[in-house]
Amino acid sequence: MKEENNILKETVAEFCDKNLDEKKIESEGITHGITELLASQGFLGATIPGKYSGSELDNTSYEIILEEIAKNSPSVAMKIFILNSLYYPSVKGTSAETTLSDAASGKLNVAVDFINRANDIKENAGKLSGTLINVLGSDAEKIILFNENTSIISGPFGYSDRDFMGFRGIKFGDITLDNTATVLDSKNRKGEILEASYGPLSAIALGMISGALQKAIDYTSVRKAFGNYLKDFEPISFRLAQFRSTESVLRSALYGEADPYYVFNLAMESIVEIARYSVNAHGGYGYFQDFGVEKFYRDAIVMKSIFYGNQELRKLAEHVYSEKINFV
Amino acid sequence: MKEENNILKETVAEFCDKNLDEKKIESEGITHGITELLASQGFLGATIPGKYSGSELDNTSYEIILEEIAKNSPSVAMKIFILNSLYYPSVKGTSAETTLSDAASGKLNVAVDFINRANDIKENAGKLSGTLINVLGSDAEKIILFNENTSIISGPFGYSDRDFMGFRGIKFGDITLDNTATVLDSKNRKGEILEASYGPLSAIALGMISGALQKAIDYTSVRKAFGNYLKDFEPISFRLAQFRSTESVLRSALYGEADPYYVFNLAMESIVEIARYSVNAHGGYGYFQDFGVEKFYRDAIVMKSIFYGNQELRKLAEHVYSEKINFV
Amino acid sequence: MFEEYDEYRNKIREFALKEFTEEMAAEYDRKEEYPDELRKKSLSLGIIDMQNPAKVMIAIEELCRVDAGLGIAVTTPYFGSEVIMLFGNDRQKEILQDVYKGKYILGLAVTEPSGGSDVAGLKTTAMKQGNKYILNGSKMFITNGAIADYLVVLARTSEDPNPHHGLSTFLVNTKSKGFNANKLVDKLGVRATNTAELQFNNIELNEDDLIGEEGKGFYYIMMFFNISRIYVAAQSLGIAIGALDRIKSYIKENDIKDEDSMFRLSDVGTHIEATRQMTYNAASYLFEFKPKPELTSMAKAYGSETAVYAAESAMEMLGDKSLYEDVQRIFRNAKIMEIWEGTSEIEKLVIARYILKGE
Amino acid sequence: MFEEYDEYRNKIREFALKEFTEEMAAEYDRKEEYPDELRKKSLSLGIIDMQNPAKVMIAIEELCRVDAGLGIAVTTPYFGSEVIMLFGNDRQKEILQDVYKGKYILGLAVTEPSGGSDVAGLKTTAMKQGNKYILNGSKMFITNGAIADYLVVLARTSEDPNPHHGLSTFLVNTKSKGFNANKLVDKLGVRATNTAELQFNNIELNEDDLIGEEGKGFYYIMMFFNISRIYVAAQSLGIAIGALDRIKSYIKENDIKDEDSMFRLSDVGTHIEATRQMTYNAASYLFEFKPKPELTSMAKAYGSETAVYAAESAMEMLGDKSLYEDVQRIFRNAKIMEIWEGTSEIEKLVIARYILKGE
Repeated sequence: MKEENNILKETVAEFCDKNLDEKKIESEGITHGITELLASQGFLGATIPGKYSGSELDNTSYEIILEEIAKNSPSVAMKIFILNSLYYPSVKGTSAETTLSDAASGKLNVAVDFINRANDIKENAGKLSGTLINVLGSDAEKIILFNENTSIISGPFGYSDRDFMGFRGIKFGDITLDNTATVLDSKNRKGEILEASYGPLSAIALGMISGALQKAIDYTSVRKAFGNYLKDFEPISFRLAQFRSTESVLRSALYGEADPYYVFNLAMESIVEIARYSVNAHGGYGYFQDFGVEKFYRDAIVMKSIFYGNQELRKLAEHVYSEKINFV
Repeated sequence: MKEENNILKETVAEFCDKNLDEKKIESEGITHGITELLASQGFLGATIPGKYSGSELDNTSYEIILEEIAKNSPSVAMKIFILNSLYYPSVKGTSAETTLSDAASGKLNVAVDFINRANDIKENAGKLSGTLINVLGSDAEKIILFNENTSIISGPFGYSDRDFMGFRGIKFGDITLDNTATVLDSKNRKGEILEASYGPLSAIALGMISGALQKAIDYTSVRKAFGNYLKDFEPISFRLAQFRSTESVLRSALYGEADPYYVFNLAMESIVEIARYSVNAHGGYGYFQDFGVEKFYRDAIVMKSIFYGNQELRKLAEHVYSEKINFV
Repeated sequence: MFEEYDEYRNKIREFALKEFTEEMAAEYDRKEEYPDELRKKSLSLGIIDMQNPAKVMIAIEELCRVDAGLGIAVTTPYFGSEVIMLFGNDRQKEILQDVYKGKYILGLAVTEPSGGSDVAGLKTTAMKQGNKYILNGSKMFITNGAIADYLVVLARTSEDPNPHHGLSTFLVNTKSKGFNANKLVDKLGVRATNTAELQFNNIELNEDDLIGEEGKGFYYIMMFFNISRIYVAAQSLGIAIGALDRIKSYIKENDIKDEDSMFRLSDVGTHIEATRQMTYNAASYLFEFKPKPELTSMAKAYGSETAVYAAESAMEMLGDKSLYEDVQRIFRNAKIMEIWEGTSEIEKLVIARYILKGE
Repeated sequence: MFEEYDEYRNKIREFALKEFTEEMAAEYDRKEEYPDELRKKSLSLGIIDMQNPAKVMIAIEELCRVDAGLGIAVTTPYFGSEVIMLFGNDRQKEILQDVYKGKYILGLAVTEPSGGSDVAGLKTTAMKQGNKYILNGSKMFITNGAIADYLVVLARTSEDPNPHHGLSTFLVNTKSKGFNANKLVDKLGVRATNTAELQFNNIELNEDDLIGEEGKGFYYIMMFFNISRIYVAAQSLGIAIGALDRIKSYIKENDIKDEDSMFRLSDVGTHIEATRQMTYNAASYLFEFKPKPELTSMAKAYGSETAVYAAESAMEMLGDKSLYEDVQRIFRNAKIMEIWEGTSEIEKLVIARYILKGE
């Protein structure tokens, strides 16, 4: 990794250390204050053009930011990802492009309904009514909808919160629409947008793997059982060491020449197991929010549930076989 | 990967295609003719200095050669590895260094007893008697012994062959000693030599993973069952695609900036599963030598059995925890 | 020996389906509170029969199948009762009867902040002074800790070079002076159960608070764990079947046909069948007083992995739909199975020891 | 229902330990030859009792535990006999008696070069001409193919839109004109068994060579596989226990204490216990004529994975010592379990279908 990247990595790590209280974020959400801090550091609008108050960073820098922040708070990393990898490409070149200014400077809360389970949404001359189910970022003022077209809807909305399993820093719930929607694009760009996001998603996953694992390595270095450190027990330290191998290989591949498809796939195939075992290594303490490790397990399975299903695996298989497959 | 590396890769692949009959090697061994061909191409003495008829290649080139050859014949790759990564560093700077000339040009068959189960070997004024058990390359004329010192023993030896589970191209058996041994070094260099070999070993493992997987992908692309191609069955193509992800990430890490320790570890943790499933994807045919896939499964487990045990995992854990661990 | 209970099993299943509504399960999960009215209702309906371990096991399985948080809450007020049943004096057994009647809630306090699975290394003391024992120390992760009326407490009563000796069990009234319980919150799952950290500050215990003989506590507790582990296996089995129920409904309702889902379904089902066979087989030895601890440990270790595997599979197969209440709650509940009543690490060492002993 | 056979089990174990010496196992593995003298010896000692499937299963398990190559060689000359037993005519049953007496070797020919697990897609035909059936086609991977005296052959006797219809089973004498067997060599494992590719070129079959009714062959064979799969589960169980035996010896002889080995030992032992419970449970339904095919499939699929896992674990735990004869042979033998008698892929689809059918 280049010197400048290492400096960025350290800067982000230091910022997290000082400013992100991950436990507070888990229980109280990402406050406006945190969002503004992220913006003032240039992390929030990492890839957004300078003319819209973004930092216009390259992909590697963006991924470094996501990874480092996800080590501390996957929720915050996900918020940055939603703006840069989902919202930004959705509004790019459209009439809503100018909203990026407020979004990148932390004044406007945006979301993208990529889960996209609209419940009887009716469209009448650009006017949408009905309920959007399970929107990650349901307290946003601008939400991108991937329906047949790509649309933007404007709030403020009435929304109802759900208890959410993962990424608890971000509001999650249903939105009742009674508003004007603007069609931004005549085709649904969800597919291509998600495809371009495998790198950034892998960076978040890698950060989560790294964060969970580091907690387990730290804990097993100081905690004793039966008169020995936990790390002195081979089944524990061997397993954590093997996970660190996976983490390290993934990182080298992500910032190296590997196909992001493949990196994402291996990250998704390892993340839950690593997070789960990192919880286990903490014994009973791992089960409590206070130790900051169980959130990685929750966030990991939510990430898989949202971003990695049958469709992604079909795409992966077709990528590997270099042809369209008629699955049975 | 650089252009020159890609050219080398293609050259080696072409060479294998034309000259290595992997089935014949499995049943008849690596003949003198093959060894000479490897030497004439400069593959045999890949890293050995030019003054000893070697090619003096850099590490990346060496690993590319190992990987490409292992895709076809892990035995041949192992033979090159034994010369370059075990024999060469053992004789380097010693009186036996000049043997490299003949070794790199294919005239002298060398081996290293890294399994090292000497059976009542007695030393009397540099004269060794007794039996070396399980020597990979038991038909060699020069064998390095890692006992308390690093020694070289000279043949030709009387040796008895064993049926060997893996790397069948290389002779495997016991050697009865009644000969003069020369002490090359006053300390056993086995540890540091093996440590330096994690990269090259990973390259062989990667080639094996790649070779097995490619056979499975090819087979499932053309073979039909129940009226569909095997690849049309998700559990088959998904799994193979996931293995290709692992392969691809490992390759990027090996030739990138990753710690070879970690690459080797992940390769060892995946190789048997990938080789096993590649056999399975061939149905009944996979169980027969003729399809060229079961050898990867045999070679994979042998590689793990020889190079990846409790000691390596302890080293890995200490590497991760950056300290000496008092294992329970 | 379990087939005769089919009718009882159906009764439990009906109770769970009727009482453990999604609203109630979600509410107690959110509030992280103990559902005391469910405990009373289950008693009044005769759901719990602590005299018959086979029935207890079936109840645990069927209740946890619907919701593990509520299921464990309903079956856990008796936690530790086997120790009293087997070794207690008359007064203690009377208290136990009151537990069974619903008057009191019981708990077991073994684990300590520094200890985890290392029972013999515990630091709580109950040293004798005259005809009293003075209890001092602290306990961690104690189920029912902040709601129990009585606790079975393991403490050191004498220093002995062998750390397994010198431990004793007591029945401690939580109204005693010097008792303090601090409810632990923000658990990942089983949030309808109560978990607490306890402090004992010079609690005075009488001689008849001692359960069984002084110095035998370690062995009593190990014997208890041999029994309670089978109940954890049953919890795991129930959770895993519950996850499979959701996967099946999802497949049927959405007419899922892809082979990847079929394979996952098959793997989950096979793991459950293996867990079921191992659990009931181990239980049949245990409940006939011919325990084979290695079989119990196998059932517990394997079963807890199965619960987690089934729950994670449900999450992944349902995709974003899993984010709705019930599946994600199953996921959060399952994890504790690998942790309590002996982590899987401990089980595996026990199992290895037995395998090496066998011929 | 299996405990009464403890004595029989001991007898088998003694036979295997005495006869399956390392020298003999290694020799037949190397030569890739069928050990006919062992077959005769096993018959003379009454090792095989095809009338009693429970005993067959125990024999398979205990013989494969010592060496799967020889164990399968000894128990496979009867392969396909259930088809004759259940559906054969008197002449066929007489031949079967001669098989049991050791005069003949039997085999079953279902799989085809293009077919693999797709039984209904087979291409071999036995079309009727007058009062003869004319057998044409080829078969692949046929156990005993080149040494059998008689083969139970599945062939298409009529074209039917439903590919499951129109198939019939025949008892074919391998001395028939037009029969050709090509022994397949260089197998990974179970090299003491004979495997062949067969050609049928206009073999004339009489009407009394037909087994059972014309057109019901597919169902006979599926019924047979429901039985034979449990025997594969028993092979797997035996192989896995054999691998565990070697791990245990290695640990004891070398005084291995590291916890990583203990964990691996525990995991292998737990998987074996799960396989044992599932296999015997499925067998108890099957042998009482209340088959539960999903339980058999689970036992087969899970068992084969366990055999491979145990064998690989033995290789890895013994490290370079595993390169000696017996452990590496176990490793090579184990793999076939996941392939023959229905690959694990097929089993899993069967299992999924049953799980979705259940309530």
